[in-house]
Amino acid sequence: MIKALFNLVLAFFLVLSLEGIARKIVARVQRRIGPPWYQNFIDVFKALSKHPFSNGWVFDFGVLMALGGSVATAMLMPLGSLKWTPFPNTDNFFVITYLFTVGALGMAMGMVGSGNPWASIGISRALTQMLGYELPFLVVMASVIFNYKTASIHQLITFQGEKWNLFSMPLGAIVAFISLIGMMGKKPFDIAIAPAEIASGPMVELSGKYLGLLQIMHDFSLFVEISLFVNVFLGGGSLGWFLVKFVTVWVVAVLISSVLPRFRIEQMLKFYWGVPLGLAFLNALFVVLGLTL
Amino acid sequence: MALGLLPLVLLTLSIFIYLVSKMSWKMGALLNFLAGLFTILYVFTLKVGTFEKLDLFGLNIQFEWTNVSFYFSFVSLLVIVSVMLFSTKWLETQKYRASYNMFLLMVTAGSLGVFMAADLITLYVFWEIAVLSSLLIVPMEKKEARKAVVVYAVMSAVGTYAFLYGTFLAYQRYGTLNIHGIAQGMLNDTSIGFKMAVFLLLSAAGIAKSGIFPLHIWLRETHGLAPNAFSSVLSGQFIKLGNYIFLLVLSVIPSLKVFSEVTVYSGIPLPNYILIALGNVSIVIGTLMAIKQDDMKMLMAYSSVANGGYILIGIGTMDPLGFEGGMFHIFNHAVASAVIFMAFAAVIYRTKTQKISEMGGLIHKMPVTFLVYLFSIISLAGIPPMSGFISKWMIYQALVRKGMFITAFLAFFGSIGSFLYVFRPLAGVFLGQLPRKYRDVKEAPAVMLTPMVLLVLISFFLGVWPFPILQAIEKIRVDLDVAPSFKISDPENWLVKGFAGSWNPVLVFGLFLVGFIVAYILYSLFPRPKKVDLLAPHREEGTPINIYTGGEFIYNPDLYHYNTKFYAGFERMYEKHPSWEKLLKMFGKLFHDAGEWIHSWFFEPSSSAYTFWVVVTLLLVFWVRW
Amino acid sequence: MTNSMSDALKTLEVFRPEVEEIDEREVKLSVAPDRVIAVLETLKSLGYSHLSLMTCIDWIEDSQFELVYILFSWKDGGKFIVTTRIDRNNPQFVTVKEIWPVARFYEREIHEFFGVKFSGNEDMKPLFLELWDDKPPLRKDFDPLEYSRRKFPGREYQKDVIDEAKKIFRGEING
Amino acid sequence: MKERSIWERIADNLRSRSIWMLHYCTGCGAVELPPSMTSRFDMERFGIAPMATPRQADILLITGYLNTKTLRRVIYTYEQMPDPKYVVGFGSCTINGGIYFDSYATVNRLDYYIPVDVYIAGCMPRPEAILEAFNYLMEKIRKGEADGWKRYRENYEWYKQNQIRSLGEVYVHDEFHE
Repeated sequence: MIKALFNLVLAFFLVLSLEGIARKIVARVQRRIGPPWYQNFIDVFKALSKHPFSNGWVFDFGVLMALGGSVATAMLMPLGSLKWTPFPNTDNFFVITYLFTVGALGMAMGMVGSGNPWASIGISRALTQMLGYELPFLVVMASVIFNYKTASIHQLITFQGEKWNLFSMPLGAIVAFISLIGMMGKKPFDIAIAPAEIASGPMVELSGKYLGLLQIMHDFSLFVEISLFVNVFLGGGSLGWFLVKFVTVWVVAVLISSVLPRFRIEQMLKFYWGVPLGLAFLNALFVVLGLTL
Repeated sequence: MALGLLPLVLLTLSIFIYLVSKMSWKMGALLNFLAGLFTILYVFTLKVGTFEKLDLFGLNIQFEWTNVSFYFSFVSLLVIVSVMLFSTKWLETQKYRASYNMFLLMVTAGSLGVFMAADLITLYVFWEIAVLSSLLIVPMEKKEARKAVVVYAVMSAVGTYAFLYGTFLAYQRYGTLNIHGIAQGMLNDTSIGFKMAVFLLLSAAGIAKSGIFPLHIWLRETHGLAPNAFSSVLSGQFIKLGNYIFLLVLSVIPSLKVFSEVTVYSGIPLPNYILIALGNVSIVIGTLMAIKQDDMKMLMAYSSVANGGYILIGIGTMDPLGFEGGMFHIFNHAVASAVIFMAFAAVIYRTKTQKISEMGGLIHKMPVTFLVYLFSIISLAGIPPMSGFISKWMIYQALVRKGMFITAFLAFFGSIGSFLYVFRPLAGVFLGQLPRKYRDVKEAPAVMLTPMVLLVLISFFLGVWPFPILQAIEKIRVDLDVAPSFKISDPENWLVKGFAGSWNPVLVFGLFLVGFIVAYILYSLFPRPKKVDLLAPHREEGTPINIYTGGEFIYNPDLYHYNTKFYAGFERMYEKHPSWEKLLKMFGKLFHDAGEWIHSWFFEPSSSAYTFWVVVTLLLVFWVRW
Repeated sequence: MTNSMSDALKTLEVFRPEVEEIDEREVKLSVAPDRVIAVLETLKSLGYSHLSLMTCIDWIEDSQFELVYILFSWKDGGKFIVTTRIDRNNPQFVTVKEIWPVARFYEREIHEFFGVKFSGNEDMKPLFLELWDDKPPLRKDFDPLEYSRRKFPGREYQKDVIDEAKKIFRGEING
Repeated sequence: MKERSIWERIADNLRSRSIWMLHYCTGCGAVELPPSMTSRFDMERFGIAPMATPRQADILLITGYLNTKTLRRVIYTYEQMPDPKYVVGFGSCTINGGIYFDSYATVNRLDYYIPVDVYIAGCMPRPEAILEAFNYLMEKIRKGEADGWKRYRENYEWYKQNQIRSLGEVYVHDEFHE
């Protein structure tokens, strides 16, 4: 259980500071100074310290369920090796992805419960987006699981002892990275939280501490998504190596997302169900024929 | 009381209940419920393996009570008993109350008979009882339901008569009607073609009943227009009849051994593969059509199509995990869709409309119905704390383990699509702004809520501690020796094991609770929120809605609720989709016109031409004298 | 004056308008109040179909309101400004809503800002001003400064800042 | 100025370092905001970021003259903002009515209706003045002097009575929104 709590603490501090660094990177890309790296900590605690409005018990229940779901998923996530796996017999891939959707559904219900049509439009976009990026990712993961005959993450890590999945299944890694950007809701795919079009979508009625709690929930979900990608495709190694890989994946994603404009829903779906899905099936074909590098 | 008498007693009881309901329908409904309760308790006492032979009007009926029949009767009785309790209060909205009670009991008797039948003819007889009584209940409430019942009758007729034809084929070749006898005969039969024909003909009844691809058209209108409580039985219990046929055909007749020489891909024989392909197509159709429906009951009808596809895929793989996943999904789908339809019935009982676009914000008035609906869609969509996830997890494990990537892809598409279409009524009907005309809607009566809450609690309990039902299914799997050596559930250390890793449902639920508590602690640490009253425009006129409206004053809540065309972005992508219904309607039109042409040929207006044709036909008949 | 506009003038001779040519394609016709509708209809039939503006001018000295109709023709680009004078104390006039539907809003605005009543156009609800409780604001005898001081309290300055600003501007004292 | 508890002081420090600005431009001064956000002046380095909804925002910028229609919407938005909120008045129109001092529709003094923490003089201040004002506001928040929202809550009646006096009624039915 201590490892699980360590997971939470690490997730909170690591991802918040990484987001501060991301804002710095984006600022540097736009040739301006940008906020200090600890800016997100200040934002979260400032938001938590304000006197909020609550739109009814569903609104509160939804926020609690969202945070509960993503905290539970973060506690399940192994960090790079068996030594750092909180619950070795329950870190099945499908359990993690579907427990992750508990958070998403809780947030969706809470935000629509706020009664604001902006939020419903944002949530309908977010669910459509989930349909978009989730399918190529699951097909690639199915081929990885079929290849190594196991779905438990820490066993997948040990199988990648000498060669990372990134090199043995390059197609799968590329598709997984593209859907990772969609999962994180970074720039090209932040249709659901578009501040200009739908007044920051689902977060339109979030004031004070709800905004802070949702920000923490977003951090835990970022932590889960990126560590899932790092565990499955970039092999294992000690905790230090895991953090290095985590940061590099995050920086690459931020660089890509800082220069791309926002997609529309159809464009996003056509994009995800076009090339990435094709590559995913191609990768599955290679795996079935045993052609992994 | 002997095993065979149970369905017959229920049938006579239904006549008696008809008379009682004539006097007072409340008494009739109560009696109905008690009869159901008695049956479900009696089913527990029956010993597995008792064989019973009865001859009734010269037809010898054979019953056999196996683990499979226990499991299926328990599932369907659970749904029917809760609907009977539900309709004790709900029936006041109906006109034909007495016949509703009678036919509901007949449906129970029929399905019990089907699950207990040892030979195909008794199965067919009780199958007809169940189908005919449901045919009579469906058109009871709405006028348009009459046309829908015709489509339903045709579709199930296609299925049942193909089944009957398959039975006679098997009887003519193997000399016996007993299921195990046929299975033995098929084992040592050599001609693949004949075995395949019998297999597909028998499974046609399953395809028709559980709404798999070619025969899935009737589901939308029948579920949409049937009396609300009965559509819960229709989707919760009637689909199980179809699934029983699949089980019968796929595993009671051991399809792996029977068709071992025509294996297509990773150990799955050709007929199974055909059925799985049909299951895939029905998942895609069910999900895509459900996402764009505006009528909430039709939406759930299409979700039954999709979940029927899931069950078929689960059982079709004949892989221990897939088989057990499919069987568990039968239970989950039955409970979840029964509760969802009952929740819709409660909503319609209060708001008198089925269209999502006309409703909204009902959570302020019907919170318990909202919670019941929320937990059942969590189970239907397959999300961890509820039991729906375990069955889907097993099916995914089997599909990925066998390397069937197309089916796995479609299964993932179905499960994520199910998030979308179960969320649409949640957001459109329960959340958002309450329209003016539903200002004084009250919560559904308590009698209606108790069955829903009970079913949700059962599903919740099984989600956290699935081992009782997993052991029951494991007993079935060992009976039908589908890879009996493989252990899936071991309750000692709370693990559900699969090929590719295991997981611990109690731990996952515990973690979710810990997460919830951590969230609540964080929530209560910080300043208390100021309550925003979403019902302000309803309380006193002239106060604008107090949510962010771009600085404008909005006084009319009806304008400010987003529920029509909820997934507009996604629906636009498949606007002009090929419709299977239009194809069949075109065929129907073709036959209609041909008949019209021949009809006009004979029935001339002039009497002379009419007599001429009569004479010609008579001559022809005598000349041939076959 | 383009020749098409001059023949239009010839047809309008019967109404004896005072013609005043403002620009090469712009002519002002001031007409007696009872002949305005006829002039407008003939001009519309001659192609001057676009009522681009309808407004009112307050001549407080000779206590009259001047109603101005600006018609524009898309065919030859000519612009006729038809004006008429009505009494200021009891401003009454006929609506042109039937000829140009858009006039309904113009008349509503004129009613709100000048107080002119238009018979035949009954929805005289306030269009721009919300909860207005004073004289129609665009009348010359309405003093906006006084109204502004009464309705929207301003900031009291100890010393007279404005004339000090003038001095700075004139450079008498350095700012 | 009452003594603030340790939590209050920490919270004020946090609030000063990350101000979220409501993207609701009421007048001609809003055109000065984009240049102060982009790379030359870069407001974000002080932690100031534009937010789309009043629920998430800390400061409300009144960037120009306020006529009666906009004032109603500004008051309504101000009341939708969560509590420690601040108002910054841009330009002379909010101070004393500016060039519209004698108009029948324009407000002459903003802080009769909502409490204003910082005024920026100038007939539309340039980005340097805006950043200077924001830093001054951050300093006031840190010292705890920026208590406009407390004043609004304490003498709420006085503000309401002023609003009714000038606007007649804050919420108004107009035919275009039924």
